[in-house]
Amino acid sequence: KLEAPEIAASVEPGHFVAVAVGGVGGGMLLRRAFSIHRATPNESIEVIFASHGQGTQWLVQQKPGDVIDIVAPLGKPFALPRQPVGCVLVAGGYGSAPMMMLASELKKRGCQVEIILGAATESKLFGVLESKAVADVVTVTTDDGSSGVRGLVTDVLPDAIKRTNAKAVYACGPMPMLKAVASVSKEHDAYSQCAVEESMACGIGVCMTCVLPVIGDDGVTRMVRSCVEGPVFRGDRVRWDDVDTIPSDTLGAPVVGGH
Amino acid sequence: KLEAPEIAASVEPGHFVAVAVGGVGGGMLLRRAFSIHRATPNESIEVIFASHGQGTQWLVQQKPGDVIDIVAPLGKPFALPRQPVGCVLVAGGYGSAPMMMLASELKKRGCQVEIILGAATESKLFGVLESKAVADVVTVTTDDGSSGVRGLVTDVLPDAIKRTNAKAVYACGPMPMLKAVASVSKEHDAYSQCAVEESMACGIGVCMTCVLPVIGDDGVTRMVRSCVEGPVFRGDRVRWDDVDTIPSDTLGAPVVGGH
Amino acid sequence: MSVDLTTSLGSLSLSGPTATASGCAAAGKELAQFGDLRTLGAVVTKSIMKNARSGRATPRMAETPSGMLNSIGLQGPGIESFLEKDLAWLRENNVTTIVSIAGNNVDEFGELARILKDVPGIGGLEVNISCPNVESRGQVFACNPYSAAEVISTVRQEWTNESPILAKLSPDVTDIVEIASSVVEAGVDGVSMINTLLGMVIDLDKMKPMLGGRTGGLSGPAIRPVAVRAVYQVHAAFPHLPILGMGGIRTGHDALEFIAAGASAVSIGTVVFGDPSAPWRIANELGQELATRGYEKLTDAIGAAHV
Amino acid sequence: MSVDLTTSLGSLSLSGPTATASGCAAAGKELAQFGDLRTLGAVVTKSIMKNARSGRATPRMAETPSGMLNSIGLQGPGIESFLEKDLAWLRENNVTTIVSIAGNNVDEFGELARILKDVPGIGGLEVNISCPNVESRGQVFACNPYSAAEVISTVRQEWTNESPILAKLSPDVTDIVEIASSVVEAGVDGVSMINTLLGMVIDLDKMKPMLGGRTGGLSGPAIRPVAVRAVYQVHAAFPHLPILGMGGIRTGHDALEFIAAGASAVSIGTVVFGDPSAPWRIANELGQELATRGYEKLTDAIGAAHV
Ligand SMILES: Cc1cc2nc3c(=O)[nH]c(=O)nc-3n(C[C@H](O)[C@H](O)[C@H](O)COP(=O)(O)OP(=O)(O)OC[C@H]3O[C@@H](n4cnc5c(N)ncnc54)[C@H](O)[C@@H]3O)c2cc1C
Ligand SMILES: Cc1cc2nc3c(=O)[nH]c(=O)nc-3n(C[C@H](O)[C@H](O)[C@H](O)COP(=O)(O)OP(=O)(O)OC[C@H]3O[C@@H](n4cnc5c(N)ncnc54)[C@H](O)[C@@H]3O)c2cc1C
Ligand SMILES: Cc1cc2nc3c(=O)[nH]c(=O)nc-3n(C[C@H](O)[C@H](O)[C@H](O)COP(=O)(O)O)c2cc1C
Ligand SMILES: Cc1cc2nc3c(=O)[nH]c(=O)nc-3n(C[C@H](O)[C@H](O)[C@H](O)COP(=O)(O)O)c2cc1C
Ligand code: FES
Ligand code: FES
Repeated sequence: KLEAPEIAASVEPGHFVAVAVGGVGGGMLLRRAFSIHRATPNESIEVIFASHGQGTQWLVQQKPGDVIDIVAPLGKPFALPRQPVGCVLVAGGYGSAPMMMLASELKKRGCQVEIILGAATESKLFGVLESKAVADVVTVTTDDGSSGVRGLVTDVLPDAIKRTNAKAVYACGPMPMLKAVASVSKEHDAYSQCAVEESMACGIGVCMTCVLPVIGDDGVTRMVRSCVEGPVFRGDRVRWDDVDTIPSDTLGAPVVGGH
Repeated sequence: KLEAPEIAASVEPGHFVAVAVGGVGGGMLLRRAFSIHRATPNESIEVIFASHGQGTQWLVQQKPGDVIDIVAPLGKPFALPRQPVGCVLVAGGYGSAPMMMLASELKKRGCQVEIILGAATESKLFGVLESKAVADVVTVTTDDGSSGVRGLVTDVLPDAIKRTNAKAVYACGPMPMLKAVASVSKEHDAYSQCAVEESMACGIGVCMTCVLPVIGDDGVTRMVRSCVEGPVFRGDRVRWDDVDTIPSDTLGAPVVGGH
Repeated sequence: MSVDLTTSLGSLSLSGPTATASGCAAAGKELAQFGDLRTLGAVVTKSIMKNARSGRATPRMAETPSGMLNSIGLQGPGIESFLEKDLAWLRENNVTTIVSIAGNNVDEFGELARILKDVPGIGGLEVNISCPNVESRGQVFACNPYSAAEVISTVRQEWTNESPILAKLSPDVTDIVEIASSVVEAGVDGVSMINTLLGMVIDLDKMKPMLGGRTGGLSGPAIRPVAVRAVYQVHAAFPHLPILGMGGIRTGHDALEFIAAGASAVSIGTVVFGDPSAPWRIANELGQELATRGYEKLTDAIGAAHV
Repeated sequence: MSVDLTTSLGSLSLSGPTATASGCAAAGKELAQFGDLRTLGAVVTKSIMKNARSGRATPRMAETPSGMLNSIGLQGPGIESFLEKDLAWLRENNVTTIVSIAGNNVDEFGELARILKDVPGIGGLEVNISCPNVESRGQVFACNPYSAAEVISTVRQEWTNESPILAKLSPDVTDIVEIASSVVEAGVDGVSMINTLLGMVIDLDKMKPMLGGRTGGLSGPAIRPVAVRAVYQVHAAFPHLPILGMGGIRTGHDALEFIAAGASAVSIGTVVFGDPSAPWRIANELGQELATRGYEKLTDAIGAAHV
């Protein structure tokens, strides 16, 4: 929970925050990106994070009251429907972080909202109770069946889409999940909005590290920056199978050296 | 104040401690050296330090209860006289750190002990009260006269030596002070023991960064490691004027490249 | 007493001592929200090539101790789009702009110079010769005195206006003074140094190099001592050659090290990723560092650590 | 399941994967209080020269971001005293010892090899060619393929016993594979890499280079990506050439990066200054890193990041 009055006011679901780690003179130069979980205007913003490597381990050690250096809000938030249509929100692991804010935003607009939370196992699930508070229906899946339905979020997604006659599916989580959600949504003629997670050096659009192949309105594939043109992308526009490659038909491919 | 039961037991006056700074994954690789101020066997050791650069600034920020990684005791301590002779202890700034321990050690042996504490200004004086508790006489000097006698420690040293008919003078502080103390002592036929402060990479004798020109028993000048063969040296053996140079008559001089 | 921080790179005068580093500020626009670009010495744009270029596959970066590795692969829109969109924006906003160019072969550098020479709003050219020469088995131009000189003399011939040509040097050479002298002979107006060091990080879970491009360029404070050394050596050899210094500058203190080593101005690169306002902050800190040391003008401190 | 961490450098078999780095452990004695030297792969001694040598003026070090700069200047007692005191002690204590030698010219290297070849208790020779050749304007042997080869072939001729000769390579070159191949042709048994990078820190209060030697060698985690890249390149070019890898190794994870890049064993240098028990700790951590990845023998992981 980070106190940041000015910033909180302007946060929308899908925005992320870039957090400096390691302290001054520390060996870590780059900020860590986290989806904004909750923003209380004129007060604070909250994130949910998993202790992963050096930076998040440092964050875990910080005590309440310690000052944290952040840049936010960053990125393009989720696009919201104009009509009060049915929506399904799909989250994998800490991918649930932005979903509660999104859900209540959608409810405000009169949308019917279902949330699907998936994880490898129960301990990796985040925000189940919170979800139940905001969504009409919440379905939980775990790979090992330790909680909810045994299986993947995409196993239960089709029914959810049908139940809500969803026009929009929102997803945040690991790439394979996003890919699956995007295709399932397409099959059911629902727009999908996927928040991707590419490693980022700057988070503000100046370094070009966070790119992935995305098809533009002109049908041309470009390596697009997920920090400023994302992290939320239309699921039908991302070339999921080609992530971490340069598709040969990408503008400016093939590559020749240089850095 | 550092809790270090095992270490404290074996500490002698003049020993130093090497403290890791910046935390794991931090950008600072090298330990910081501090004279051991007080050692309470089976309990703790204490140091006095001035906030100087990045490392000491980090140390200042540590809270009671935080775990600090140290290596100690290191270095050669002050050599103590066998007879109960008169002794004068001269300290500049935080150079007073090891002096109280030394003073009480000397008192135990029945020596008469005078302490001279000098600094640029009052705020840079350390341990005046503590000194008065252990020493027979304490004289304070400051360059600006803000406390005690206006002037340098060496202005009052001769009288102190005469008063105590001192056979041994112990000094800890900046190089110029050590140099002056060494020569004054020599004029008054007193042995001087000077604790030098050379920047150290390893503190354990393996890297050769902490050297200064010292004359050996064989009359030959060598570049000697102050971390293991010091930090305490006989004042009449250090070539004070040649510190930070390689005197041409040093064993192995002159230098040709390489690192 | 406030210090005069104006400086110059050959015929280009700079209103401030700090510039962005090529590839670390795109074409400036994204940084505008963090400060007034007109108060910077210059914006040095991401190296632009003749044609659009997709760059290398991801992952493109790895964090390293006090540094980072990148293998962007010169992703960019190509010169035409750059002129229409990026340079136009910079010109409209009166930003002092140094355009960085890169080519796959000597001719491409020449073409780019020809295209750019009559374009208004260009304060100077930074020729990024620290990229592979496709026509000599991908050897980096800047790693060979002859190729380096060839590129510069070709650009020199095309470049018919008096704004300075800077050669961007690579530290991955046995003798950087040799490279510097070859570009000086080829008629360069100044040098930018240093570019990144070739490095690699291995992903031990995938058991292969972490970056899509396998190797990448090491930047950040980790390489600062190498950069300061390089600037010092080149300034010692060519005391009158303007140097735009860079490599791990994080504070005004760091910046002054480069100035004292012989740089006339500095570029801030990797540190911008962690602190987007760094170019402005560092300029202020540099002013304070100079003031506490009794300098009235930054230019008096250039090369001060020599003698 | 405990992993087999034994390895070898040519004909020299090592009981552990970690060695000390030359100049970072003196002649081992001082480290003995922090662990059993016999359990280390080897102690690589501080480069010894023919005659006693005072080294450079102080200050000899400067801390840098995630690294340090040193200009010790090869201070040492000379070969005679080294044999009597240091090597004798190592032999008595049954420590696997790799003796590092350095010379001011080619002949001195040859002399040292001749003196050492019949001395018992030497597991191998590390030839530190990363030092200046007094007879060619102080150019570092390792920065010139011909001088590098000249030193190695001279040592090779003198070295009439089968323990391995390792050439210590400098990263301050345009093409480290070129240097590696020149020493391979000269008959080296393996290479140690990397030595320090030439760097400088400026003391802004004295307004001159901080180190007595002006420039110094950059070491520590800051340079690790450069070292891993160099090891990877040389292993790719010479898959069967034994490599003793080093450069900023702080953890078992770091060590495994070097092994995966192609090193058969690693040396721990600068990190020892902050953690004297590092050579032992890192060996343990390396065992765990290998175990979690399903390796039974360290030797199976050598070069694993290639392909
Ligand atoms: C837009 C966005 C939103 C995110 N939201 C969350 C969230 O809400 N909760 C959460 O726990 N994590 C989130 N992540 C992932 C989070 O950024 C990484 O877990 C974190 O950076 C790991 O840092 P580290 O120092 O612990 O790991 P290290 O391995 O030490 O990091 C080394 C470098 O790699 C980068 N990196 C490592 N893992 C990732 C990753 N998975 N994604 C991106 N960069 C990575 C780091 O930023 C750093 O630059 C998000 C990432 C992005 C891009
Ligand atoms: C034997 C010995 C005893 C000491 N006792 C004390 C003491 O009791 N109280 C105290 O306040 N200080 C003492 N010092 C000095 C203390 O070690 C330095 O003040 C401290 O290292 C500064 O670290 P920093 O990170 O703040 O400065 P930085 O400038 O960030 O340090 C950078 C590097 O330079 C070295 N360095 C910087 N200044 C000094 C210095 N004056 N002496 C040696 N190395 C230096 C540091 O160790 C570090 O490796 C002692 C030094 C030595 C060698
Ligand atoms: C992500 C990234 C991209 C870069 N792209 C370029 C480039 O396109 N052209 C160029 O000349 N240098 C490029 N550089 C090198 C920087 O301009 C700079 O020379 C180098 O990073 C050292 O400075 P620093 O340590 O302050 O980053 C790039 C550096 C980084 C980190
Ligand atoms: C203080 C110091 C002294 C060194 N002395 C030598 C030496 O005498 N001979 C040598 O071959 N390398 C020497 N080196 C280089 C190291 O052996 C090693 O190659 C380099 O420091 C990189 O490893 P590291 O980052 O683990 O220290 C020295 C390094 C340091 C820091
Ligand atoms: S992270 Fe730098 S451009 Fe996206
Ligand atoms: S500090 Fe390393 S030898 Fe003294």
